[in-house]
Amino acid sequence: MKVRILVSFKDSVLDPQGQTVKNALHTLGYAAVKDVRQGKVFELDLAGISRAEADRLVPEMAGKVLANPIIEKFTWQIVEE
Amino acid sequence: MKVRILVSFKDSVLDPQGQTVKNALHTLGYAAVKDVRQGKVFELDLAGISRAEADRLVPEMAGKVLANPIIEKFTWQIVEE
Amino acid sequence: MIDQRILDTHNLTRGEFDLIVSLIGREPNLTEIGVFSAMWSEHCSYKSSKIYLKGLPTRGRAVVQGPGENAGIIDIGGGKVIVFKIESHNHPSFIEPFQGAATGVGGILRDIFTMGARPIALLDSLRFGPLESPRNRSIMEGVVSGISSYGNSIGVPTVGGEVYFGENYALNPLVNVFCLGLADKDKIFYAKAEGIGNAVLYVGSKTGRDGIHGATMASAEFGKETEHKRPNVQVGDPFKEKLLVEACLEVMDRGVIVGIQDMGAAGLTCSTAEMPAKSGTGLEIDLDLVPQREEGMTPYEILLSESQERMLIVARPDKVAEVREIFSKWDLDAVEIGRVIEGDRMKVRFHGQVVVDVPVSAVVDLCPMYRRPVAEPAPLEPRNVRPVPSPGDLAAVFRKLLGSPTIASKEWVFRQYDHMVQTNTVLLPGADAAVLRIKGTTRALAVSLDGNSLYAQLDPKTGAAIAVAEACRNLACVGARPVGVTNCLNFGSPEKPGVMAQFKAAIDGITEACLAFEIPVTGGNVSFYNDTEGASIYPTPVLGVVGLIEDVGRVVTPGFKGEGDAVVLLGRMTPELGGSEYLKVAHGREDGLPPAINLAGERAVQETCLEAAEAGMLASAHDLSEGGLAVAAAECAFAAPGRLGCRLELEGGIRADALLFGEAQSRILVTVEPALLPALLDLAAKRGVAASRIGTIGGHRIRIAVAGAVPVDLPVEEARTIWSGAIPAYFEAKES
Amino acid sequence: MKFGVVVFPGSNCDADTLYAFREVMGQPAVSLWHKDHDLAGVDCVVLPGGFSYGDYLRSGAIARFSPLMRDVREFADKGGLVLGICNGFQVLLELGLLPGAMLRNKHLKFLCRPVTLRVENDRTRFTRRARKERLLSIPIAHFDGNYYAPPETLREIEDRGQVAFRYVDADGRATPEANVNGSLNNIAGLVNARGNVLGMMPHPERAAERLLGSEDGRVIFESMISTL
Ligand SMILES: Nc1ncnc2c1ncn2[C@@H]1O[C@H](COP(=O)(O)OP(=O)(O)O)[C@@H](O)[C@H]1O
Ligand SMILES: [Mg+2]
Repeated sequence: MKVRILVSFKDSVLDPQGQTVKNALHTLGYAAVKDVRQGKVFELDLAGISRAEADRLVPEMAGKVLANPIIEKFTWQIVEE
Repeated sequence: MKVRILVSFKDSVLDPQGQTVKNALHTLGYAAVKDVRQGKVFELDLAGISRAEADRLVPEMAGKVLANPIIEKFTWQIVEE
Repeated sequence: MIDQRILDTHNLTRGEFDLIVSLIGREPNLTEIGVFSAMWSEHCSYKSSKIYLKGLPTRGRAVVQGPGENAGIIDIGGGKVIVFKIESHNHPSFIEPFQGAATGVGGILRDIFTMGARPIALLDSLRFGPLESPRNRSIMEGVVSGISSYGNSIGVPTVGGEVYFGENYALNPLVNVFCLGLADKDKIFYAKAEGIGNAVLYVGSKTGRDGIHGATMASAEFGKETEHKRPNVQVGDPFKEKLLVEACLEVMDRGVIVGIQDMGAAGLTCSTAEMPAKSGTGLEIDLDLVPQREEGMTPYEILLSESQERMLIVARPDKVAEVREIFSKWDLDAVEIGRVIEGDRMKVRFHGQVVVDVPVSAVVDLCPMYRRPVAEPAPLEPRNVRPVPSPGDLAAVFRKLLGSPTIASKEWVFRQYDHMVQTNTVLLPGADAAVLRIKGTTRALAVSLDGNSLYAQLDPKTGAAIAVAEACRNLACVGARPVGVTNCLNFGSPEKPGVMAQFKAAIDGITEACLAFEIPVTGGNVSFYNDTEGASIYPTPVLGVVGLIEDVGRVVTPGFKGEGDAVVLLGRMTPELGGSEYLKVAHGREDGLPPAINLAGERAVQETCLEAAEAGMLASAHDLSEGGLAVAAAECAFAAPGRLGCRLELEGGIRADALLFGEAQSRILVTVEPALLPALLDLAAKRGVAASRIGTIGGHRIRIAVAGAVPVDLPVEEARTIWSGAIPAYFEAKES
Repeated sequence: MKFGVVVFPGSNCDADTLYAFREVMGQPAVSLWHKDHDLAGVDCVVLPGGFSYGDYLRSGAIARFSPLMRDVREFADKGGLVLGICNGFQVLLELGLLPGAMLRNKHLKFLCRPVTLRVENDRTRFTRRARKERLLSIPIAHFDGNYYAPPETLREIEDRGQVAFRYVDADGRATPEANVNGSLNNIAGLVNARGNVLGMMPHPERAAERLLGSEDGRVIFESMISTL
């Protein structure tokens, strides 16, 4: 099973990287870009576990290791059964 | 319109960050994790452009700026009209 | 209505509230309560410590600016001044180690460049819980990478520091960061808001809801409920700060501004109140004009936000365009948010309404100062009351000490720091003090940070005095004369009489030592409330001393230089073992009394070393500290080219463990070519300093004989492997 | 020979590099602002180390769009001498003036330390004053110095002798242990096919004075000066 976890700063937290990317895109003339938030994506290959186990394990791993709950939030989905 | 662009290493490129995350997860007992790839995610707020323009602009920005085609690949999707 | 609950959440007492009411002549609104709460917090007002800090010696011929400004300033001649300061970022670094430490670096840098100085060096003093615990490891890893990410990016070298480990820091790590800047004497800037009608400009990052109540948080004890304070963590943006450094130094260099102040603790509130307070003026700002990152922010939030990388500037109206132009060159906006007004008022508008209207002096200067209850100083243990059993295998103890994280090589840490950028670093981390040449001159600056909290726990006054003495001794070892001191006093809650007793004693110790060395204290920082779940950290005074070297060609390094050189010990051997790393590592004890210090004797030893260094006599010099003579000798061998070892022979008369590992103060291990030995011994004799040849450089082993036996005899390479591998081993084990 | 050191927002070795050329090597040198379109008549363009744009997207990724980079590309296309140090090397890779890309250091930590380099090709305009196989001690300070190129590109680079320096041990062997950041083939520095553009991760400007520990970086500057 393949799962994808997206980790990004909470909305209220400053995202200097996203801001810098936005400014760069503006300089290049992409005026339509109003905001950019940058985050991390993790793709995990999981083996030998059930859907139900994934439902329990993935958020646990994400909250403990992949994201820093103090400043980050995460979402996840199964991309391949 | 909100679009999400995922940038990750090409399969041929070694991903030491992903490896480190995998090791960390193993140390914590998450044995089901067979592989981890780490990448970046960009969420762009676009204003004042049509779907067709987005279809043209987003891959252009991603290919030119957000990803380095020598080592990275990208996918993108519209997450909010 | 302001009720008790509001006062509690703002850490204000009923008495303080009543005082506010009488100062402003009415009941304050919530925003005003926020303003007072932040400015009257321990962190900003020093209300518990000020009466004691006043006793520190702050005068000196070269002092341009003593305590009270963003940083201290010392005149070093030639039209140049140095600007330096140390700051703590302990609480934020516990909550989020990476960002907490990173923003700590950002904060101290702003204190330096806001005065017109270009930051030229950073040093960091760190305390963590033992590395056996994964949590402590991850705090250390986060803190070190946070410091590295910010300092490296902004291009200020991190050239030294110290790292200690102790159980008492597990839930309250300490992150103290020191910064040194260099400026032209005629281009110093202050936080002034002079000139009625002058414009007030906001520059840097937009304001978000970050770290609201950071100042009050740093002034409160940690409990379980700290969790809810977490969303306020600030994220550092070193790139933005790099732009700010360049733009601010440019406007100052061109002389187009009147005054400037960074927004640190208590954010916009602090700068809006402090700038006019210094100039006897008032300030009026309109919050609608403040650049904001989030929507719907209240005046309370805008005023108290601790978003990073922001500055407040006062400029003449006819210069505003020029200021704007310079900032825009660096892709920064300078936004006019208000002006300097007549009278002692801080006036804040929001959506057309006046939301704060209070006397500047009340906010800045009239916070009540406390003489908190001070316990009788804890009775000191009598010297050596509990006998220390002989450890038997001294060779094994030696290995154990080399591998103790507090003594082991800190290369794992400083390799992550760019310590060379700006191309001034003459002595890299690893020497007794960092040395930076001053381009365009033959002179150099040296800096050392020191503090042994176990000593301070056992005897706060002696421990603090030793911290000053050791920092100066480190400078003497590289050939630098101390010119100024800054200090970071990390203590538990001032509301505990026992803590106040420690604090008072530590100040006494620092005062005595600074008087003995004739060096002024130019500033510092007090970090109270380092308590978690009721337990206080050991009192941890960290001293930062800056010194001057007239001839950079005469810098002395710790590494042994030549086969056959004579090894000389300056200073006396004593049987003291209390508070030593040896006692802790070999016997599991943290007791006894720290080594005694005789300040006049200490100074004589340092003067001897300095004179010999300035005469070009010394091949190497290294002070004795944790781990004593055996560890010091080993460190000199590690720093030597080609793994050069030594053969030392010590007379008996004192127990062998004390000879090898005791931490008696006022000792320096130097080496000289044999022909220069008589001259060196003469020099020492003239100052009444004990000096004796204890051995010779040679071979590739560290060999120490004591009264005929040879308790230490280890190949340099083997010893080095233990010493350099100890800290990495904790982290690699985790990675595999 | 007149040198021009480009200043990007976030560059932090620009002043050091100017100092090395002017005060240490005694050459005329000016700084070039990234927003300008003016190379000020220099004979050599230097892209210095630092963290242009904070290295936020990827090292060098945003700086390469600076207006001045068009002029630098033209200058290089005409055979002008271009040196990229550390972040400057990363910018050259992003610009495509040199092949390949940089990944994070293999241990995922910033690394600041002296390294030993072996001169691989002494016929370039940057190394002609050195001898092939000569060992140089020059410091590195970077997070993203792990050189990568696709296999066919790597083969070409090697076949054409484009590798200028490799990370080696004290005995001059290009071992895995000496490969501090994990670069393919221990590559520390690279020239383009034409030989007028050099990118290197180590900082020669930090190794130009005995006082700072090493003078080995000077041979690179001396080589460049000798070509004009
Ligand atoms: N946190 C740190 N950051 C940078 N350098 C450090 C750090 N900790 C220790 N060092 C360096 O390691 C060396 C040894 O430190 P330490 O054992 O505390 O020295 P000493 O006992 O002589 O004061 C010093 O040169 C110091 O600058
Ligand atoms: Mg020391």
